[in-house]
Formats: sequence, structure tokens, C-alpha cells
Amino acid sequence: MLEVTDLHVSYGPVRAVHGVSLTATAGQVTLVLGANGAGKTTSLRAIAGFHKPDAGSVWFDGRDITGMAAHRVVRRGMVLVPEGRKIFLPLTVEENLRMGGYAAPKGSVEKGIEEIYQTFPILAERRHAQAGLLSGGEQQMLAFGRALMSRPKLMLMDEPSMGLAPAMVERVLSSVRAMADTGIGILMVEQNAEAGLRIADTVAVVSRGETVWTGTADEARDSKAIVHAMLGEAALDGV
Amino acid sequence: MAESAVGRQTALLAMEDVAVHFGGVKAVDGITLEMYEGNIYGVIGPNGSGKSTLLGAMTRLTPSTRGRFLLDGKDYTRVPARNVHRMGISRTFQTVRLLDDRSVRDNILLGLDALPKQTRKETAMQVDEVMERVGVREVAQLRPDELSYGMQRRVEFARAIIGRPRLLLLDEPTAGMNTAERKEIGKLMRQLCDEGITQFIVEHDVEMMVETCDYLFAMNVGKLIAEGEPQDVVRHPAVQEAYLGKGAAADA
Amino acid sequence: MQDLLNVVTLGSIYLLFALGMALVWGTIGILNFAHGATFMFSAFVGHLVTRETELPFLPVVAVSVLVGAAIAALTQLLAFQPILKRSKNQHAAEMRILIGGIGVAAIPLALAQHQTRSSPFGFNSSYDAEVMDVFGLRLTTTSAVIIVSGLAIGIGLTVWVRRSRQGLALRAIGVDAETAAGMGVNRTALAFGTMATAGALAGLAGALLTFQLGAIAPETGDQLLIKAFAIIVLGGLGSMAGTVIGAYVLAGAETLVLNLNYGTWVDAVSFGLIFLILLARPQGLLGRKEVRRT
Amino acid sequence: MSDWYAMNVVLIQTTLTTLLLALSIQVPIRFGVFSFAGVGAFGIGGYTAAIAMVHLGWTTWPSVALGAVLAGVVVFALGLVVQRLTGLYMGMATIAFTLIVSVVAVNGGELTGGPGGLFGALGEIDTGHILAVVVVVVAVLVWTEAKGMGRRVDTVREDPELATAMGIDVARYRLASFAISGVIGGLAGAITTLLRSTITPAEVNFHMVVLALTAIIVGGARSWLGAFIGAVIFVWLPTVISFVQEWEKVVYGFLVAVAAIYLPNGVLGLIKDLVHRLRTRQERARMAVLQEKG
Amino acid sequence: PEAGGSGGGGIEKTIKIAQVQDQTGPIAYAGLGASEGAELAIEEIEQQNFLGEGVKIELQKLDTAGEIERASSEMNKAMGDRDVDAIIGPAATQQAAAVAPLVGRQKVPTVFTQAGGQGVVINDYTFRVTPPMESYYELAVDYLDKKGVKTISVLYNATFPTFAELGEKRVPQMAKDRGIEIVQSLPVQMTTQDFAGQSQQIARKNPDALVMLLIAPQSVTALRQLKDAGYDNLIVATSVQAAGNIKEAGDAANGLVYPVPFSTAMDGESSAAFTEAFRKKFNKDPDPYAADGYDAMWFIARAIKASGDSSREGIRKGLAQVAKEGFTGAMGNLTFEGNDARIEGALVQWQDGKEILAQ
Ligand SMILES: Nc1ncnc2c1ncn2[C@@H]1O[C@H](COP(=O)(O)OP(=O)(O)OP(=O)(O)O)[C@@H](O)[C@H]1O
Ligand SMILES: Nc1ncnc2c1ncn2[C@@H]1O[C@H](COP(=O)(O)OP(=O)(O)OP(=O)(O)O)[C@@H](O)[C@H]1O
Ligand SMILES: [Mg+2]
Ligand SMILES: [Mg+2]
Repeated sequence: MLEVTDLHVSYGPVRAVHGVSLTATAGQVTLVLGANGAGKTTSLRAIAGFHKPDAGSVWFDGRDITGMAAHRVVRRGMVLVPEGRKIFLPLTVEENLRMGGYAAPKGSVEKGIEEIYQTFPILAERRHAQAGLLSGGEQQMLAFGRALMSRPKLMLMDEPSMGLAPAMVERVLSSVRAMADTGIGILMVEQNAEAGLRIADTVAVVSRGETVWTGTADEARDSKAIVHAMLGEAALDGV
Repeated sequence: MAESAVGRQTALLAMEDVAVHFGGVKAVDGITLEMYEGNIYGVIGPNGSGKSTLLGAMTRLTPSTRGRFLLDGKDYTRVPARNVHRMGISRTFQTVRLLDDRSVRDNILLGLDALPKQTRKETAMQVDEVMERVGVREVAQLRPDELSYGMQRRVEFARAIIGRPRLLLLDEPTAGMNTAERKEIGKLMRQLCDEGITQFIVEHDVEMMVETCDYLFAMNVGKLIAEGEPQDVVRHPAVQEAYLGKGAAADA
Repeated sequence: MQDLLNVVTLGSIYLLFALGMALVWGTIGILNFAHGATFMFSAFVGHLVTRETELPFLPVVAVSVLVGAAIAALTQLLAFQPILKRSKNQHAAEMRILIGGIGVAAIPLALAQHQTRSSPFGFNSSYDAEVMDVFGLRLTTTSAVIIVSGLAIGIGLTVWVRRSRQGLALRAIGVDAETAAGMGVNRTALAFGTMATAGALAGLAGALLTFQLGAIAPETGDQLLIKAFAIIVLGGLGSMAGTVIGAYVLAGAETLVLNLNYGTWVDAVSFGLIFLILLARPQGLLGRKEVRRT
Repeated sequence: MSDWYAMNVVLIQTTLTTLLLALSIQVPIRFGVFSFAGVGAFGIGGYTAAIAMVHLGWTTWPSVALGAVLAGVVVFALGLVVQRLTGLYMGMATIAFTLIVSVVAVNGGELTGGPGGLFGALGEIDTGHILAVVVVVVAVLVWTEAKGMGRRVDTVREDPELATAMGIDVARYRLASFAISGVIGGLAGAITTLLRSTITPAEVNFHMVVLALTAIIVGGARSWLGAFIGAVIFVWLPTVISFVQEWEKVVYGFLVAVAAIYLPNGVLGLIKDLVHRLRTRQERARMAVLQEKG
Repeated sequence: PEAGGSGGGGIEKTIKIAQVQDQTGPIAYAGLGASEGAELAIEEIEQQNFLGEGVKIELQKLDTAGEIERASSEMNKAMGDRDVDAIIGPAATQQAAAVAPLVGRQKVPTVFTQAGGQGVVINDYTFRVTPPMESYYELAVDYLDKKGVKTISVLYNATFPTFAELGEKRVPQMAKDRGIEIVQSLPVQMTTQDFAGQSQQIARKNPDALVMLLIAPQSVTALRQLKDAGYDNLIVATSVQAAGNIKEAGDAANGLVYPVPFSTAMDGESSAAFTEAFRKKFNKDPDPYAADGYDAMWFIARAIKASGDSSREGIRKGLAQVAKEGFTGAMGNLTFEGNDARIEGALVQWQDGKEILAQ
């Protein structure tokens, strides 16, 4: 359902991404791995319409959406859980969730909110608190819940487990898996490779702005050594 | 090791019955603990259990509702937050807080700016050295908003250690890094500890905590639920349930 | 009693003017310094039109409202939107929007001053205010219209911003426009619409105020601008209800000082009052405290 | 050359006094305090100096010094009172202060000359004197911008809590910015007044706040050099564009708006960005090579 | 540079006069009007060969744009230009007061128009052709006296220097001299826009007459609101209401009386001639500011003729001499107190869109 081919993105003179290709399929979890600064975030943002790619193409649901503005991409059913949460800090928890449902059909909002409160009871408890007061992990839950509110067909997630306690990582990842099982496509960047691999179907490794390896999760698990080596090397030279 | 010293050596930092309440929210609720020089302490606990708040209270940025803080046996509960850094307590933040229109190098130097001249001369590290160790040498002149998230965290880390604090408080220093990178940072923490920097780390990566820390605290809803050797703490049933979610994972 | 009515009338005048400004400032963070010029110029166009042909009340108001909306829309399109596009975030754009507004404001002001040589201008309208006697109080029809529309629009906007989907989206844009776009908000269109609405309100205020006062001068907008600024901050930025209250507080203070015959101290007392209120409530009367945590 | 100087001596002097005024607004903003008390200080400094000369018969420089010191003390005291306020709430409170200064001058009777102001305070000041004052002021400011001090100031502005965590006494820096702003504003007022021999309450107004703000935003808000660029632009612009005659204000407005759109960090920011690009070109190239290699 | 000629140089072929007045901004009307008046005067002077065969006067307009700084810098430019022989100086008191000491230093004869406050005519080089309002405001109070008015209210803009002076000192004094009682004195400020409260207070007191000292837009509002409040006794205002500034008040302005230094309704010979010539040249009625410019320019021309010297020093001497004798211009007979003009003025009444002499 998502087909990204040979994406190139730059920040002024800095070529952050040059040659990332990714695919995501309905009902499957695609895991993107890569070192710090490899260009994962940049790729995701470009796909979701926050950044205009210099070259390459993004096809979603049979249509070319390369360079389409973010708010239109959302309406087509693709949503991004951004890196660093990007919660609306002065708004309340509930208002944040409502915002998530902005593009969703009217009737579904109340129901969606209730569902999210059920998954994350802590959010229900603090529903009228300003989101800025939540702890880091609570905010991460809110970001995840907010994205769910739009009832996406495809969800892009930039490190959804960041800052979450192990129990919560389990809960989030298993609900991600459950979503995929209902037919939603997932494209997920995850530093916690082990946890990510547990729920992933396919894996892509990005290094220095390029896709360098793709395969199934099983292949990746088997060739763990390869992936590790790749990540390790990247980590060593620090960029 | 920590417990062997109890009773003889004064704790580097001690807390007595510390509580931080926000209206009805009891973020930290009666914590008593001690930390001794030369160790790495870790804190684990579910989201919202009060770890960051505790860190904030230790640096006095977050006012505490009750309790006492002692550094070298001296009460600093009433010392204003701005003086805490000078006393040798340095911290990082859970969300990256860097100056966006200053270079990486400048951001790191900020860690020295308000220290007494003498400290700067005698104990501080060289900025180039710090950048090298943390792995941001290559990007010294760039601005933080030109860096990826993981790199920004490293800059934050570098700023906290450049003044060679006696006690280093780290709030999820490796969030957003992969396993290999975490190992790197873990190694660096160990080195720093050997150089005499006592550390207090909030982290969710249990594996890394067990590997790196000498002593572990576990928190839940504002209270300590376990402490001791990392292995033991992780195996503690209360921790297993509240934090690692063995029960929760099963029914998910 | 009559004094109270005067306070309400004056307060409603301030309110009408301030509402448009508060709407864009309190939600999408655009502090539009061209609001005063928009206000003045829409009345000025009404003046030019009625110089050709005498018109009744409503058409004059309609002309001003349309002109106001058009000016604000153009301002947004040609100045504020490009500024926002070229800034990293809302915070970085704030100051430039302020300055951009100052620049934009200079243009209609210069044009009107050039045309009128700064003498006051009014409407040539078949409408003539009548004095009504309501429970023994004197009230002109224009004042009645101003009071009713000021309160109605004030309350309407308060509810809209608090409760509606778009109101929420506007506030979200003000916090982080990019992330709001990521939720499916067409921020450009929404911001554009809001600015146009604010401009229409400025035009409405321009027309009604000119009817009420008989004439305004090109500089009148500037004088109201600073008062509106004060009112919005006093009420608490982001709270439309605060703006409503702020307008009446300021009007009350001014009227009181005038009635006590300390005419030259009006500004000192009313701004002194604002000063004191802010000391007691640093976030304004109904503003929310900005919270941050470590 | 000397002929040119003679024709433009007023413009040159005005550039310098405008620079001082702009700095008195820029300093607090750079320290993260949205204070416009500098314009109030301008009024206090100007009136004090004029009163010292006219009523007390003092000579020029003691009068200027008295004006600067008094303005510094008053604004510092104001800072003590309002230090709790943040953002535009602080802006409003300090604007209120400024307007109150003006009202007090109107009502000051013999002492301040009432609404007509004071006149006849012609000091012995030439361009060299002003230049010397400016050099001293700028030297102090350069110190607050350089190295560690500059970083601390930036941190106090951008993230006060981080600053506290880094051991910086935020409150002290903010208060210091009030005192500095007061003294500089006072100097600007005293010198301007004694140069032109009069001061009136009407000058101490919101318009002046707008002028100073425009100058620093267009010039560059982060450094004295930006204020200087801004002062030069806004003092000389009318002369440069005088060929457009009655459309001058229109052109002015247009240029200000264009600057707001295209110069995110003012003229100085433009220069700095270029320098940054050049300086980091190597690092970027290195990174690019690394990426290519991988 | 050494400014001004050394005198005794005769009359040059081209005389350059700089007009440093507002051409744009909030008080542009004063400068623009004066420009028109001055241009008319120049045309007449040249046609009559008043200064000799073929002597031309060049008028250079420098815009002060309503700002004191601009006024000083433009004045400085004019003074620095050695070809400039005399200056018609700023019309706003604050601008004029700021440049008055400078022209004294640089020794450039300067004739101010308007600028009715203090601190303007302060040395040998400063002259003023528009009389300060208080010098002819007696006309208005006399009129009240004649009409048998016993009680008055004063509504005045106390932040406008001229009105503050009139409202607080002069009018009370004049009223006292004539046995008129001031029952109410209501100060407002420049930014006051709504006069509902004051109007009702006045209507309640219902004095025989109201002295209204307000700036242009304020007067329009006040007149309307006074009417709405039910006050319809006599109202006297000021020359600020001239030049059609009261037009927008419509019927509410009918019967308003105010003293002016000049009005098209004035029936004096020189005034009527000016009005006619102006209408012919510009196809519209002259306002008082045009009369200012006209008289200022003629003042300078007469001065040159009197001293026979068009250098700066010559003009200064000439101006002083003409001032001693006085002359007749658009504003009627001008006499001088020192360098400061005085006139009889006229009391006019606004009736159905135009000024007529009040009776
Ligand atoms: N705004 C920017 N301006 C210039 N360069 C940038 C900018 N943002 C990112 N970069 C550069 O682009 C490259 C890719 O960054 P990106 O954030 O996509 O990495 P990432 O794979 O998400 O890393 P991480 O795991 O640390 O989040 C990095 O080299 C980074 O320095
Ligand atoms: N200023 C505040 N006002 C109100 N509630 C607060 C405030 N700061 C923190 N809290 C609440 O206190 C609780 C503890 O927060 P804290 O940030 O200390 O958790 P944490 O253990 O660091 O969690 P995480 O692992 O998710 O970062 C949370 O429920 C949070 O919502
Ligand atoms: Mg990333
Ligand atoms: Mg935390």
C-alpha cells in the first residue's frame, strides 16, 4: 500500500537522505532500523508530507502522493507519530485526542477517545490535565493514542517505544501488532530492535541516508549478526 | 560497594522522606535513600512513577513538599536551585534542551559557564576531549537543530559532564539510541565513574541498567519498592509486576 | 445608572475592536498590528463610497465589513503567510509578524492621510441615530446596535473557540502548526479564514464606531490598537471571555476617572489599574498559567 | 565631505541617539525580558536632564548623568516590582509604565511644563560627545554578548530553567537588564532632549516603542550591531527614499513588511547565516563524504 | 560652515525660501495649505515685480512628516544650504520649539506659521505670522458676553498645549473679567474618543453656553453626542474647527461659533482679495493654513524690499522692520508684539456647510 522509491531529501546543502526505498503492506509491520543520523526521521517526515523530497517517489494506496501537503496525506489515511512526541503541551489530554480525530468522521471521535482511555487508563485519569504536565512516557502514550484517533489505514511511527517502561513497550507493541492484524499497515522506526523484531514482518535497514538491506523479520533475526554488525559499525564512527 | 560503606563513610547524597506533590498528584511520596561516592546508581520504574520528578527535586528545580536533601551530610534543602550546579550536581533533561542558535561546542561550554573559575581551571575537561568521548566532535560547529535526535542527546550529555561534576544525574540518556550505541554510552558511564563521577541514572533499558549500574532503585507511584544489587532488584516480584509487566504481557 | 450604560457602550466599542485582534492573537498567535489600520481603512472606504451616493445603514456596514475582510485576507496572504512559511516555528515568527503588521499598517494609514489631509471623515448616510428612552435612560440606536453586536459576537466567539472543532484546531495551530497539519488541519486555509473573519470584525467595528462617533480620523485606529492590546492582555491572552471582561473593565475605569473630572489622568489610572491587576494575576484575568515542567 | 557632514549632522546625531534608544529596548529582550520600559526611561532621562538645566541651572553633562542615573534607578525599581511577569504580560506592564510616565509629565505643572513640555534646555553637545557615550555603552554590551557571558545571557532568554540548572542566577540577570536598559534609555532621552532643547509628553509614547522595536527586529535582535544597522536604516531611509515624495510612508511600510518576510533574523542574521554556512562548509563536506562512502 | 551672507548685498535674482513643514502625516493639512498660500504669494510677487524686474522666488518644500527628528534634520539641511535665504518653519509647536534655538545659532531668519505654543519665538531670528490662539480668543468671550451668557461650561483637551493653556488659564480669566461664571470644567485627553458621559453632564448642568476646545475628530463626536444628550444652547469652539473640519458633524454643527485668524467669510478688502485670487488659482476655498503661508511669504518679500537686501542677515533686519510697522495680508491687519503677530481675527458661525460671520 506504500511504495517509496529512491527518496532523496536535503536540508539546504545537507543531503540527509539519498536513496531510501521502503514498502509497507496492509496488515503488516515493517520495521526500519538504522544508527543515529542515518536519515530515518527525515525519510518518515518526507513520506508524511512534512518535507518536500528532492527526488524519488511516494505511492500510497495506488496514488502518487510525492510532495503532497501533510494535511492532505492524513485525510488519505496515513498518519505519523512524530519523533519527540510533539504533544500540544498547553492543551488538555482530551483536547489532544480530539485534535487527533480532526480528520476522522464526526461520529467516531467520542468512541475513539473511550477506546484510548481503555488502553491507557492513566490518560483517562488525567484527561483534563494539561498535556505538558504528563511524564515523558505518558506523553508518548498520548502521542500514540492521538495518532490512532484518525483511524488511519497506514501508520508511520518514529520510535514509539522511546521513554516507555518495558511493560508499556510490551503494551504498545502488542497493540501495534493487533492493529496490523486488523489490516492496518505499519511502518515503524524503532531503536529497540529486539522488541521491534518480535512484532515485525519485514525489516529495512537504513544507513547514512540509504536503504542498505531489506528482508523478512525472520531473515533479519537469523542474520542478526549482519544487522548488528552494521549498526555497530555505524555507532562507532559516531555519525 | 555501596552497602559495605554504610555507617562509616558519609553518603555523597542522601534524601530523607522526600515528597513532591502537585495538587492531588503525589508524584514523589516519601523517598529515603543514600548514594556513595564512586558508584553508578540506577532508577527504574513505570511511566509516571516519579523518577524525573525526583531528579528535579534533587536539583531543587522542582520544589519539594517535604523531606531533606543532604550533600556530604550537609542539608541543602533550602539552597536555591541555581547554586546546586556549583555544588557539583549536574543533570541532563528527559527532553533535549539545547540552545538552537548556538553551535554544539557553545552548548557544551555552557556547562562550564557558571562554575567558579577555580573549578574550571582545575577539574573541568577540555571541550574537545568531551566532544571526542561523546562522539560529537565531527559536528562541533553545527547547530543542534541540524542534528538528528540521537546526536542531540549526546550534546546534552556532554554539557552535563564537562564540568566534571561529583554527582551526575541522567534522565534517559540513551533514549533514541540503538543497542550498539547504548553500549557505547554505557561504557562511557563506566569510565566516568572510574574517574570519580558518581552517577544516578533514570533509564528504561533494563538490560543496560543491570550491566552498567552498581546499585538499583525501583520506584512505583512515587515510592521506592525495591533497592539493591541490580540482579536482585530486577528479579524482585513487585518490580516484575509493576515494571516489567510480566503479568500484563501475558494477557496482552 | 446612565453612567453604567455609558460604560457598557464604551466597553462594547472597545470590545468590537478588540475581538478580531484577540481572535487571531489568542489562537494562531498572530499579533496583528495592522488591525487598527484595517479598522480605519474599511471605514474610510465606506466614507468614499457614501461620498458618491448616500446609503442606508446596512449597506454602509456591509461595505466596511467586506473591505475589512479583504484587507486582512490580503495581509495574511502577502505578509503573514510568507513569514510563517519562512520560520522554524511559531515562536520565531512572532516578532516578525508584529513588525510585518507595522509595515502593512503604514500603507493604508498613509493613503488615508493623503486623501483626507488627516481631517475627520464620516458617512453620508440616510441613517440617523435616534435617541431612545429606555427605563429613563438615554440610549441612541447606534449604541444599542453596538452593545448588542459586541456582546453577541463576543459570547459567540468565546463559545466557538472553546467548543468547536475548528476552534480547537486554531488553538492547536497556535501551539505547533506543523503537528496540527499532521492531524489533517489545513492550517493555511484555516488561518486565512480566521484572519478574514478578524478583518471583517475590524470592518464592522469601523463602520459602527464611525456611526457612533460621527467621524473618525486616520489616526483613530492607532489609538484603539494600544487599548485593544491592553484589553486582551488584561483579560488573559487566549481567553475570549477574558477579552470581553477586559473591555468593560477598561471602559469602566476610564469613565470613572472622567466622571471624577480627572480627565488628564485617564491613561495613568486605567493603565495603572492594568499594571496592578497584572501584578496580582500575572497571566491576566482569565488567562491560563503557562506550565512547563522539567 | 565636511559640507556633507554639516548638512547631515542632525541625521548622524539622530542615528546615535536612536541607537541608544533601540539598545534600551534590545537589551532586556536579549535577556529574555519583554520590557519596553526603555522608552519610559527615555522620558525620565529627558525630563530630568531638562529640569536640571532649566530649573536648577546645571550644566550639560551633570544633567545628562543625573537623567541616566535616575532613569536607571526608577527602571530597576520597576524591575523589582514586575519581575514575576513573563512574555507579553511583562510587555503590557512596561508599556503601562511608559504611558504613566507620559501622563505624569502632562500633569507635572511648572516642573515639567505640563502638556506643552519643557523648552530652552539647549545643551553643549556635539557629535563627538555622543559618539563617546555610544562607544562606552557598546563596549559594555559587547561584553554581555561575548563568550561565556553571551552564552549565559542567551540561556537566560531561551530557557530560564535550563539556565538555573546550569547555575545561572536568572533573576539577577533579568534585574540587571532592567538597570542597563534604564540607564541607556535615560542617556538616550537626556542627550536627545538637550540636543534639541525641548521635550514634550507627547514624545514618550507607544509610537516610540514601535520605532525602537522595528529598528532592532529589522536590524537584528541579538546584537548591538543589529540595533546599529536598524538605527542607520530607519534614520536614513526617509532621506534615501525622499524622491518618492508623498508616497514615502507607503514605501516605508512596504520595505518594513518585506524585511519582516525575507529577513528572519534581520539584516545581521542574514550576514551571520552566511558566515555560519561558510564556516561549516568543511564539516558538511566531511559528512557528505562519509555518507557517500557508506 | 559660516552661515548667511554678510549683509548689504542687494537683492539677488533668485531668492530661495525653504518651507520646512509637514507635507505628509497627521498634520499635513497645515503644511500643504501653507504651501498653496505661499505659491499664490510668490505668483503675485513675481507678477508685480515687487522685488524688482525679473526677481524670482524659489520655494523648496522639505517634509517634516510630523516628527521632531525629521524637523530638526530637514531644518539643518535647509540651514546648511547656503542658497537658502529664509525659512518658513514648522507648524507644530513641538517641532518649532526644537528648531528655534538652532536657527538662532545658525542665524537663519525663520518665519513660523501656526506653532502657537511657547518656546518658538525666542530669539532675533524667529518670527511668527499666525497669532497664538489665546491672543484673539477674547473675541469669543466678548461674543458670549454680548449675548448675555451668564454661565458656561468648558470642555477641553488638556493634553493639547494650546487648549490646556486656554481652558485652564485664559478662558477662566476672560470669563471672570466679564462676570461670566464657569459652572463646569471638564478636561479630557488626546485619546478620548467618546464624549457621551461629558455630554450628559453638560446637558444636566445646562449652562448658557459651552466653550469647547477639542481637536478635529473629537469635536465632531462631541457635537453629535451633545445633541443626543439634549444640550442645545450656544457652543463656541476654536479655529481647529475651521477648514471644513466640522463638516462631518452635519446638522449638529449648525450654529457653532468660533474665532479664526482667517475665514473666507471675512469681508476685509485684503482678505476678500486673497480669497478670490486663491479660488481662481486653485479652484477651491482657501483654508486658514493657506492664509498663513500667503502672509508668511508676503512677510518675507516685504522684508527683503524694506532692507533692500536678500541675504539672511538682510532678511532678518527687514523682517524686524516690517514687524515694527505691521502690514495688511490675508488675515487682515497684522501687527506684531516683538516678532510675534497679532490680528483682530473674525468670529464666524458654521451654518449649513459654510462659514458666515457671526452676529
Ligand atoms: N534541520 C536540519 N538541518 C540540517 N541537517 C539536518 C536537519 N535535520 C537533520 N539533519 C541531518 O540529517 C541527517 C539525518 O537525520 P535524521 O534525523 O533523519 O536521522 P535519524 O535516522 O532519525 O537519527 P536518530 O536515530 O538519531 O533519530 C543527520 O545527519 C542530521 O544531522
Ligand atoms: N508539574 C506537574 N504538575 C502536575 N503533575 C505533574 C507535574 N509534574 C509531573 N506530574 C505528574 O507526576 C507523575 C510523575 O511524573 P514523572 O515525570 O516524575 O514520571 P517519570 O517516572 O519520570 O515517568 P517517565 O518514565 O514516563 O518519564 C506523572 O503522573 C506526572 O503526570
Ligand atoms: Mg530520528
Ligand atoms: Mg521521566
